[in-house]
Amino acid sequence: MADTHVDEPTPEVHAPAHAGRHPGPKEYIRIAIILAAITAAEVAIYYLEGFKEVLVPMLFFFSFVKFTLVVLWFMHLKFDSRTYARFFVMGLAGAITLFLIVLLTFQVFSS
Amino acid sequence: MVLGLVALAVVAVACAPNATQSTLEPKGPYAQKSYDLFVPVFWVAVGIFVIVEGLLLLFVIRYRHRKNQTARIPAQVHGNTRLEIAWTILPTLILAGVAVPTIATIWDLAAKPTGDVLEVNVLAHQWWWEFDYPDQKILTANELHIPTGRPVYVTLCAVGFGYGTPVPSQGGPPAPNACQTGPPDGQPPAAIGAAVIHSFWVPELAGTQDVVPDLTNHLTIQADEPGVYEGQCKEFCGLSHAYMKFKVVAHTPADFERWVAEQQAPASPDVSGDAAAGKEIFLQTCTACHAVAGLETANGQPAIANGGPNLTHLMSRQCFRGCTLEVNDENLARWIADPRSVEAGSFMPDYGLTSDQIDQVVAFLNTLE
Amino acid sequence: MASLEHSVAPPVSDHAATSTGLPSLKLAMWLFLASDCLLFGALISTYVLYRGASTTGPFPADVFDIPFTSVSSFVLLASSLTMVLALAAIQRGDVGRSRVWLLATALLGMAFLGGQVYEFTSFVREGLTLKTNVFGTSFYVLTGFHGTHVAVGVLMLLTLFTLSFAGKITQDSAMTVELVGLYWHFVDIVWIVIFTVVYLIPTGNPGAGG
Amino acid sequence: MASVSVPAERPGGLLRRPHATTGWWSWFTTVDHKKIGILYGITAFGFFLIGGSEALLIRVQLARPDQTFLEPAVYNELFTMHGITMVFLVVMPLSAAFFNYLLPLMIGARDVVFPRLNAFSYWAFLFAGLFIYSSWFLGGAPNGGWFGYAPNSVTDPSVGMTFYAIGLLIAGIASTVSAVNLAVTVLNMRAPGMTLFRMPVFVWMGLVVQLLLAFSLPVITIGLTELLFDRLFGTHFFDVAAGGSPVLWQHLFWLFGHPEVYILVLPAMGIVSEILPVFARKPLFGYQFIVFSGIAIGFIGFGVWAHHMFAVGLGPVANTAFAVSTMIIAIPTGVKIFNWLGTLWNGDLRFATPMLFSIGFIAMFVIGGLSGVTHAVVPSDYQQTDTYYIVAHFHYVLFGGAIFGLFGGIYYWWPKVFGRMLSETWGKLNFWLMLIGFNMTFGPMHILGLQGMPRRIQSYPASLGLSFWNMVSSIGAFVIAISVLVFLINAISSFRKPKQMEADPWDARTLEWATSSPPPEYNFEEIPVVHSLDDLWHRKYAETEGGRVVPVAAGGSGETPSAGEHAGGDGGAGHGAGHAIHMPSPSYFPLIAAAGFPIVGYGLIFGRPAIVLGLVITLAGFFGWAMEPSSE
Repeated sequence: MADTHVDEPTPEVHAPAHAGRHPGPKEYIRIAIILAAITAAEVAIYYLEGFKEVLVPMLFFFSFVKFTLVVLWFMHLKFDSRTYARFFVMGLAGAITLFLIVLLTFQVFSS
Repeated sequence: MVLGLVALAVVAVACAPNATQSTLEPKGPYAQKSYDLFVPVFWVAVGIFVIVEGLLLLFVIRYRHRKNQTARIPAQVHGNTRLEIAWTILPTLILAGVAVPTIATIWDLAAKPTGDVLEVNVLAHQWWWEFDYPDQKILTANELHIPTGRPVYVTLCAVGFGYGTPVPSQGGPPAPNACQTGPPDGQPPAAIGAAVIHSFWVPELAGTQDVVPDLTNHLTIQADEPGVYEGQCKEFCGLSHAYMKFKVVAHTPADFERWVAEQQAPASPDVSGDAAAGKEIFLQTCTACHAVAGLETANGQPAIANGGPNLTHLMSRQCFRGCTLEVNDENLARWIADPRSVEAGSFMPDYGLTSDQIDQVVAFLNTLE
Repeated sequence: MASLEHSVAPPVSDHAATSTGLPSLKLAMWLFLASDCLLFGALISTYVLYRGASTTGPFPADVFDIPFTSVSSFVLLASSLTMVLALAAIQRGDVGRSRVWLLATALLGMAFLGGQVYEFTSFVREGLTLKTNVFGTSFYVLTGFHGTHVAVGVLMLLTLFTLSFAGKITQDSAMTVELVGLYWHFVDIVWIVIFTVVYLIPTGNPGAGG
Repeated sequence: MASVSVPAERPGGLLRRPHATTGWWSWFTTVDHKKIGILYGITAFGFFLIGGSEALLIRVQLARPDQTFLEPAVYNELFTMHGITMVFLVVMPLSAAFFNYLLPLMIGARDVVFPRLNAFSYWAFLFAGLFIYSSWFLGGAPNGGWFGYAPNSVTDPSVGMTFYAIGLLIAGIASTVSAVNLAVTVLNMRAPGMTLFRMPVFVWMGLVVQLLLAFSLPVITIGLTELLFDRLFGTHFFDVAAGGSPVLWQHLFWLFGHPEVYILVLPAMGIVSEILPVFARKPLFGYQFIVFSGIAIGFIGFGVWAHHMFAVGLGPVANTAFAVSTMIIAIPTGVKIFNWLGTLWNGDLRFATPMLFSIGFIAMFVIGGLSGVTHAVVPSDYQQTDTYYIVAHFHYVLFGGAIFGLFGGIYYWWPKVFGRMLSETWGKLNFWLMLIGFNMTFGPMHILGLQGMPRRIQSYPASLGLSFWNMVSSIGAFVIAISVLVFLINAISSFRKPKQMEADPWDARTLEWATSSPPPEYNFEEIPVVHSLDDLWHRKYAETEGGRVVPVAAGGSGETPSAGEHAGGDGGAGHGAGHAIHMPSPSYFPLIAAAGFPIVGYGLIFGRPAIVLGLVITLAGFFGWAMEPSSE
């Protein structure tokens, strides 16, 4: 488990609570515009005939990008201590792995 | 002391005189495969047990603080990396040795047997077993008859109360190898009733296989010698789970053919005396759930099994009520008089028959040979 | 209900040093969100298992109104933006602007919830209820759980908004806003997954898995 | 840190703030981790007596074949409640009792990080237990097994399984909150110098268990919610006719259920890892390896759940994969056992009662572990699954393992908690009776299972030939009961002795023994500064150049350097003899907030108004809580 690698500052030297840079409003707005654009694209390829073959992988890709942007920028994981990220990734990766295995045993993806 | 207990246990298992449902006495090749894995793994476990508990005992005795001994502070040893590596790798090797035959046997047991195979559909009800022989067109309950020396490939289906098992003579059985998990076309979901999970287990013939409502499971059993083998539902299935047993009766191939012929015959329509009166009562009440091949209701309709066991050859069976009661007049009368006092939560209704009527029904049942 | 407990964490500013150097409340919030991943993981996989397993209609394709839900998705994404803007404002000490953005976030959240209520009622009118089939069962419970999370978030946002008038939200309490923000964005990312998995990815034939 | 904040005189709000930290009423408002730990312990022990009585009734029924002492309906309720009680209301909260009491002391903290949240967890747990038990009087107890397999748990007409689902949901909220609280406590509240690898193994196991809880409970929360919706609102999650899947329930249950096994047994492993070195007078052998194997067990523990489902029909691929993962988890478990043996090797072993229980733990756990490996041999498991062989196996793990370890812990820390020793005479009697009774009860179950006795059967016919060992097992159960009685006598009579216990009666190694017995409300007058693993030991003993260990002259280098001398001290609380330490004030609100949950639960079963009432109470509790400063 990743928590064993929690950064261990010597007790005398405490890292400040808000290490790192927080992006400003302009950057937030830029991210939001990207998110909106991706969402528009998602809906668009849903309706466009030409994307039938690659629809599902593309939707997953877009979803993944949106997810990552929100987590890294709006939730500041890109700028905050890695410890938070380790916790979150533990939960997220755990959830994805475990439930993919569960669904595999039901052969959900074979049809 | 612990060692003594385990030694005692081993001895006791070895000479258990009268366990009739034991996993330790395989009577067919499929049970033998499980047993052949269990025994070596058991002895490996015993070996590790003896080493570990032996070391524990040795240290406890050797390094105990003696009464008159002066206080001693032992060397402060923090560990030993080489030892750590050794006791990580050694168990890994042992387990790898166990894993190989385990995996081979998993796949072996999962394969469908080929060649001359008898197929039987097993329908698990709360709380009794129904056995449907699609090729022989036989429907029976609580006793699974099989020929010796021939693999029997069972298809396991869990069904709920109200599930009408088609009688072979009228439209055929459910297709083999697939359980009917949804309602028949055009019928409401309630038509298959509320099935629960059971588990089909004849320890002397094979390991268990769960009977799950949304799955069609299979299991192969085989008996080498003629005899009666005890079976029981192993997965908790509600109020009377403890009373959901069955018997597997293994015949020589010739005897099995004879049994098949007997079971295929319809019941004799001609009865007289008490039995005739009992037949009338049976047609008015019991046929709501129970079928008897060859018997027609007043309006000329055949009696269809609709939740209860097919009784066509009841008298050829040794037991009923999940094979926990012997088939005899006294038990049948008690059962008909008040099913729920005999079986907690029974789905069989009490029709409030008088004791004379019950005797007549029992007389009729006695004609179903 | 499981989402309520974090809202009760005392809004103390976490100036005292900790062993990891990280504020305890924020660490707790991230651990809680990690735990919540498995909650939604279980719900979403239930939905994936059941989306095509119904024995009777209506099926997903019969009821989904993608343009409408897309608008809902935009609304929720926009609320994430207003949330970070509220946080940025309070970190600068601009209580007034932060208050406005908090209110905007809450209103967008309520708009999303309103959309969900509208969606649910129109689905019910089309014959899809919680009891109709396994699609209805798993769809309502998944989106309902998410909606409950949104509702709890709106409650927290409105509480912050109200407290700001009592002078209780200052630059020192930026941590409180940040925590609510983390929760809010989490609800947003869950919706990003739901929008894709539940609404956009087409279902196979009714009755066939997947 | 929430536990130390600026004192401010405030007028009371809706309710006047409670101030008393003594007297019976203070137990209802306390936020002190030590009092909450004691509350957890007493409550769990109460449930232990109830769950044990249920087991005795079961054993009476099974003592002889064809008995009718208990009818099936009651029998099913009893074995279900026995399982739920022992897992959720005994071993989990008893472990929580130790974690609550000891984690802050062992890491040199004054309290957990969120003291009121801690109180809330306790009350929610207590109400969950009382809620489930109230079902006996309100229409019937849960009767579908602790595993509650659908669809039987859905279709059963009695109200019991609804109580099960709601009660466990409430207990789940309590445990999730507590898990986050304690995990953050361990990560963030450590005394200066207490790096992760200077933490006692018990603290490590505490951290691993909290993470296991945090990641496994949400899964069962969804499972229980789906079960509850099927029962109450007519949904079709587990309804086969509508396309639902009972197997999904099994996945959701065991995805939680297997990590749960480690949630139950890792605390005991931690306790044993503390006790062995003290009574062997040498450090734990292979500290890092024990820690890493504990983490590995926790991690792999998430990947083995389907070994509970080998007979379900998942297919040979799944069965192969889970057989292998199950075998792998035996490796770190073995590493722990060998390291404990290494700790005993060349020690100066003193067999006080805690040590006896710890050695008993190792001896019994080895048996449970080995029988566990036989389950991984899938074809062999086809025979053993759902038989008494399994019952034997998990009792060797959870009773021979967890309960033995926890009893060891009770004897070991009793003087710390209550300032009085438990009697060694009674203690040894307690141990030997329990060891004998335990092996008499559960040893024969291996044989019974192999001879074909399925689990959860209310009766068995004499013709199966199972009568002899069942009788032995039933007699053994009463021997265990006597041993528990001996413990009760021991516990009660200890309170008749005067309270005069030195801080460190066992010559121990960890920080909780550095403060008085019982510890003051603020734990440490001055926050200790930690220089090594087993810090207390190193304050008492030094190693000469020849490698000989000699006691440090009394009061020598054993003076506690205070954190106040360091920049990163505990908010200026380091100086002075307690009077300058601000502890969090007691509060009503955790109790009030938790009290709403069971009322909502009753509302779901008996009528809507109670739902509203419960929600209002809970929300009011949270609101008052949020408005209340943590200390004043």
